[in-house]
Amino acid sequence: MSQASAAPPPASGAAPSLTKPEMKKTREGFGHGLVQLGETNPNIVVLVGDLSGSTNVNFFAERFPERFVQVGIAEQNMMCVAAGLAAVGKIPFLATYGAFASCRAADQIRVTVAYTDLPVKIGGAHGGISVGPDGATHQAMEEIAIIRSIPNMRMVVPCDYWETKKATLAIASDPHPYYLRFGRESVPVVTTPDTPFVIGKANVMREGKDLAIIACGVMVYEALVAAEQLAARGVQARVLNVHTLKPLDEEAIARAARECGAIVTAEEHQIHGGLGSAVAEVVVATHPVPMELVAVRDRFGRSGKPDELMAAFGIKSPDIVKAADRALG
Amino acid sequence: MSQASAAPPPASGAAPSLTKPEMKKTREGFGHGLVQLGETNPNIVVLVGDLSGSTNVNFFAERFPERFVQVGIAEQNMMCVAAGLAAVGKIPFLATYGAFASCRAADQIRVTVAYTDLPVKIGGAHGGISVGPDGATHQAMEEIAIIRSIPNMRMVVPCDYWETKKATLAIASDPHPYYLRFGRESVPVVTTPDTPFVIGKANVMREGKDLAIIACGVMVYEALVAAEQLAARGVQARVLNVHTLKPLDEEAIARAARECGAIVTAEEHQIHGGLGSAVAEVVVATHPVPMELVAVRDRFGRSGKPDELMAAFGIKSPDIVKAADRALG
Amino acid sequence: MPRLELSVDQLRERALLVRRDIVTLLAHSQSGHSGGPLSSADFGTVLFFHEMNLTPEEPTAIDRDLWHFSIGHVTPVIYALMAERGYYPLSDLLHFRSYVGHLQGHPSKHDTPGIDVSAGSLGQGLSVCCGMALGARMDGASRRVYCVMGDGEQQEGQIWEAAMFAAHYKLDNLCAVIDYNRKQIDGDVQDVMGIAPLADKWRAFGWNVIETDGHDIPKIVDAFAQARSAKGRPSVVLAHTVMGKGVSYMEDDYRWHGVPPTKDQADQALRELGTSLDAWTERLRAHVSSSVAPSTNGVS
Amino acid sequence: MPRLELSVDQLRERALLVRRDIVTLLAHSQSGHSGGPLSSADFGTVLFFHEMNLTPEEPTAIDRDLWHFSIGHVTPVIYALMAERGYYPLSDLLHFRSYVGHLQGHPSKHDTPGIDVSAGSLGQGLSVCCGMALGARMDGASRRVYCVMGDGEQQEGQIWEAAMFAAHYKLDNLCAVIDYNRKQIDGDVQDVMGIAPLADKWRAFGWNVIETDGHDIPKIVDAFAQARSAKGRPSVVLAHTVMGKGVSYMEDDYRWHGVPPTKDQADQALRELGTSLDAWTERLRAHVSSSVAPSTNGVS
Ligand SMILES: Cc1ncc(C[n+]2csc(CCOP(=O)(O)OP(=O)(O)O)c2C)c(N)n1
Ligand SMILES: Cc1ncc(C[n+]2csc(CCOP(=O)(O)OP(=O)(O)O)c2C)c(N)n1
Ligand SMILES: [Mg+2]
Ligand SMILES: [Mg+2]
Repeated sequence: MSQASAAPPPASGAAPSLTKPEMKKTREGFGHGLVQLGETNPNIVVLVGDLSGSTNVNFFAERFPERFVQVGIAEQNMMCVAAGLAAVGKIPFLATYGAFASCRAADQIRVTVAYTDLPVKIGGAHGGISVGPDGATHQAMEEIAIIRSIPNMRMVVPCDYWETKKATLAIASDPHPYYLRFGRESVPVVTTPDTPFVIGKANVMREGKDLAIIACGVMVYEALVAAEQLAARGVQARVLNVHTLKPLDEEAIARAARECGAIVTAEEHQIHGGLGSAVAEVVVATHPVPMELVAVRDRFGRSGKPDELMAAFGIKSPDIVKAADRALG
Repeated sequence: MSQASAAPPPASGAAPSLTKPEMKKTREGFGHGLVQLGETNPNIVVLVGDLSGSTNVNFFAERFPERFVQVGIAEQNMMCVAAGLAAVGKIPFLATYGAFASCRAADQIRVTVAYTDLPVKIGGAHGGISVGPDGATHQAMEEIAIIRSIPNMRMVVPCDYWETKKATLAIASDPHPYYLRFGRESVPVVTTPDTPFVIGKANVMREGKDLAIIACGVMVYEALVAAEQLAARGVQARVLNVHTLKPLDEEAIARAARECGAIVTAEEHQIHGGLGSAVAEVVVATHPVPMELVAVRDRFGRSGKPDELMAAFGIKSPDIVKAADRALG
Repeated sequence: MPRLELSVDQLRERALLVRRDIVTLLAHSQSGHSGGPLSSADFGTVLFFHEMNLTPEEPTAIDRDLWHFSIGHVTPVIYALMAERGYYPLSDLLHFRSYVGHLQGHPSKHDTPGIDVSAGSLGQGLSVCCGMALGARMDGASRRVYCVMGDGEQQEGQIWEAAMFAAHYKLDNLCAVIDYNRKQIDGDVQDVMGIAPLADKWRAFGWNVIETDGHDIPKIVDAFAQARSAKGRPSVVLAHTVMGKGVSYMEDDYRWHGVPPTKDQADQALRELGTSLDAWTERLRAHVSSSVAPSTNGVS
Repeated sequence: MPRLELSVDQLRERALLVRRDIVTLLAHSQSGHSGGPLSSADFGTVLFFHEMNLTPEEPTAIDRDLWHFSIGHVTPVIYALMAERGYYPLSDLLHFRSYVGHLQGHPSKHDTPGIDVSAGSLGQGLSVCCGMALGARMDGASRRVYCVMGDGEQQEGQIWEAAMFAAHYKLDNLCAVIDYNRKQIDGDVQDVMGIAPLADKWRAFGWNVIETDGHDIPKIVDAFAQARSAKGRPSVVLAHTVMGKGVSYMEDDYRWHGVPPTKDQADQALRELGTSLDAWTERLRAHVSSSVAPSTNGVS
């Protein structure tokens, strides 16, 4: 089935450039998606915790002030107010930094939102070390572990502007709770407006049978760059964009293990409980093969420039290439 | 090194009975451990969130009222008050139900406790489906995923009364933050007062080379029972008690994979991000072998009797035996 | 019509039935909370049989009033009120907290018809009700929202976030009730973590505060009426109650917060309440269809 | 001696130095918060140079007073105060928020000497200070604990949990200061989520409330003295301030909450403050050892 939602092969002219990629903010994809939803669905409401600009819900606030709810600095309350709105038929999207969405309101997500299975859509901004100068406290890198552990929760980690916008639209029409993770900085655009996006279906961004690089978020770009470099050395790497962390496309992952025989995962998240361990859960249960995890190695982030930090924390394309060599070792 | 801390083989008379096990509460091990600490170390202070009896910190409260801090129903505050006490030289242990310790105060754990790396010791009671009649909201089954994802955090999930008491004593003397998970009901005693306990060193509870059953908490008992049943069929299963979830005894796990060739993990926790995926992370990176995860399959718990629930949720010894058959293919 | 507005005598009678149901269901489950459910029985009865516009036959009717118990542990009173009001047969109460049956230890939307939002973690409910009240206003609906909280629960900071929010958005279609029984698990609320002066706190957070005797039916009826007439701000009713109210050996004793009576204790309690464990168990067992009104036999 | 108790004139001069440092370090980092640091500069200066018993040469001395900024985002003023007080050389300020250097975007214990507890998530700091104050009391120590909070931060429920706790345990060795600049990220605090009447809220939670002009040095000195003399309950100083205070184009404008001035804007600001970007950068760069007192050149 994943084949069905495979991206156009890079051969086609439609494919975005890896060398001079267009740079766009994923959070703007969220903001623009919300405005589009607001136009078509009167039940869409948006809540924010004093972070309208940095989550880009300000776009929605300007267009639909009567459906915009400013909650102030009170993430626990925001999560449950959203649940109450959902309980009376609204489709609430809320936004704050991922560190606070996933941690400050974790109990509210678990009990009120997830156990009740309400269609609350959580927008977690500032995901990953690429947040930059704000430093460790604002660099959310635990959300995948936390959200995956909670029953009924769904989670999407889109890779670029277009995918974030599509994900925002898609999760609105599924009557379950979702966590959508996006970042702060402009990141390379690696999909097109017509790249298929189906919740729960991984996208094959590049074909290959020697190795599979399974990535999500901004790391999909790093994976594609790494695949180029590997190709130059004759290693054909498949790049799988697992934009949906939950429910996971276990079939696509098992197929990657079976057909490629070695896997490297790449994520802008802590190594324990992230994409890598989600993939490992599937691999050991279906087709055990050697795996290397490229992720933040159980360390808090720090201040610095986004690129500088991604390099210092070992999650750039060269790190993926090294991991590939070890996995093929 | 793990060998060093291997338990006496069941052959030895010291070994507790599996058929008529002594039943004791792990939370009492916590309570008794705290009293012992209080007697020897004046810096030990204990905090609770209106749950003195069900966490058994009441033992400490009676003996050392001047070092006991009742915080009321305010888990966020309790976590940070403990951090403040640690910042001025105290060794604070706090207690509440695991669902609230891990979720209600997750942001406080991440930023104030873990990022500062303060010696706050978090006692998470009522871990697992075995909590029983209280139902889903009080059955904590996400703690391993949440705590493992946070840098600087350590985590111990002891298997019985004695191990809980030893763990309580051991974590007090390590100047880092810890999460200690224990349960509500009386559970089988499977270790003795002299069974070695070393933080980060898994205990081999039973030797075997056909298969490894890796378990923590009350599931160690279920694993031992399953191993008996498998032995009756000629399958010699090693039972590894991974009481420390973080730092994980990667060496013992890798050795189990290498020497046994197949692994079953068993935990009273959600399947995503728990012991099973922690073990899978190590297995795929060291020695990929077939694995089966026995855990709660991404479902909320419900009311019922502890045993009834463990059976209904598929985490009793027969489920481990079935998983072993699948793993051995 | 959905707003029953029973007479004071009828309400007293219903409250008695509810207390008997609570004791009986706990005697059978041998697990669960006694103290809070009994202290909440009187204002709970006024809410369900006088104040609120309810549609048990159609639990999700869009014009109904909304209610939510933020203190999820008081399921015995919630379930008794729901059963007496016709959400499901009384016989269901005999399967509280068991693996069979739909009455979970804490309220669960997907198990129990009529529960809108699951609960069990303290401090979250008022925020939920804020969202419901705001949503109702967005829809221009006249429905009201009622939230039941505990006094120990006031120690949760999220309640004060919600209090600020409700006042900021002038949610006058929201009414909170606090079961002010002065007890929580570890003892007296003032000893565990003092919340006094509670009325001053709510006033400083912008709420209309109404204090009442939480066991005086006419006063409770009047308190909710006052709340309904208050415009431009939310109202909170501080219902001064006694933990374990109605059962002599439980009254004002925090040790009854979370434990059920033994069968013998339950029988003694039910005799104080004018019936017996056998008689009342039989009454519950006999009522197997919520479309048939339950008998009120045994009510003195 | 560690409690400097500088004169009012000296404090005014120090506050000016601190404002210049803030603008200069932000001009170089081109990332960080301007508004709150400038509104906190005056009471921050009184705390560091008059009120608190500090031991910069031995940051962990057990008899020192303890301070914690719950508003971790105001690192520019925290770091400037620390540097001026001698915790580390002023030249370190030129590496704010960079991968090299020890001055993280938010306070980090393991990066910056003198920071006791890391921060950055709002609402947690008062609880931390409650623990410090309680621990000090357990030790029979006379040290005091000072907590700086924001006004928007008052929306976090955890603050009210801590407020309840401090009053319950009568922590009179605890003094909180609120930077009441009436602004937060999305605009005016009263528009975003109203916190008024704030003094009433703190009084209802059992605190000794002291209101003061947060830019009037003598009044601030007096406010902290009042707090020190209040026995049996914690004190909170509501410091009425102006966001961006001291830089004409930033004053009272919430859009300066989280952005730094451009180098040109910084130079203009520094000229309003009696120096220039080049001159002040030079002053910072020249100070490479905290054991040598910094020059105060350029102070009018
Ligand atoms: C967040 C959270 N913390 C702790 C608990 C455990 N708990 C359940 S009831 C209760 C006491 C509640 O006191 P109160 O609100 O006065 O209710 P009452 O005892 O009067 O029924 C506690 C601490 C919980 N359910 N949720
Ligand atoms: C828990 C949490 N939520 C949100 C934020 C993001 N944030 C940082 S500062 C701020 C506004 C704080 O307002 P105020 O306390 O008035 O400080 P000021 O803007 O006056 O400096 C927000 C929302 C945060 N750091 N922590
Ligand atoms: Mg109470
Ligand atoms: Mg402010």
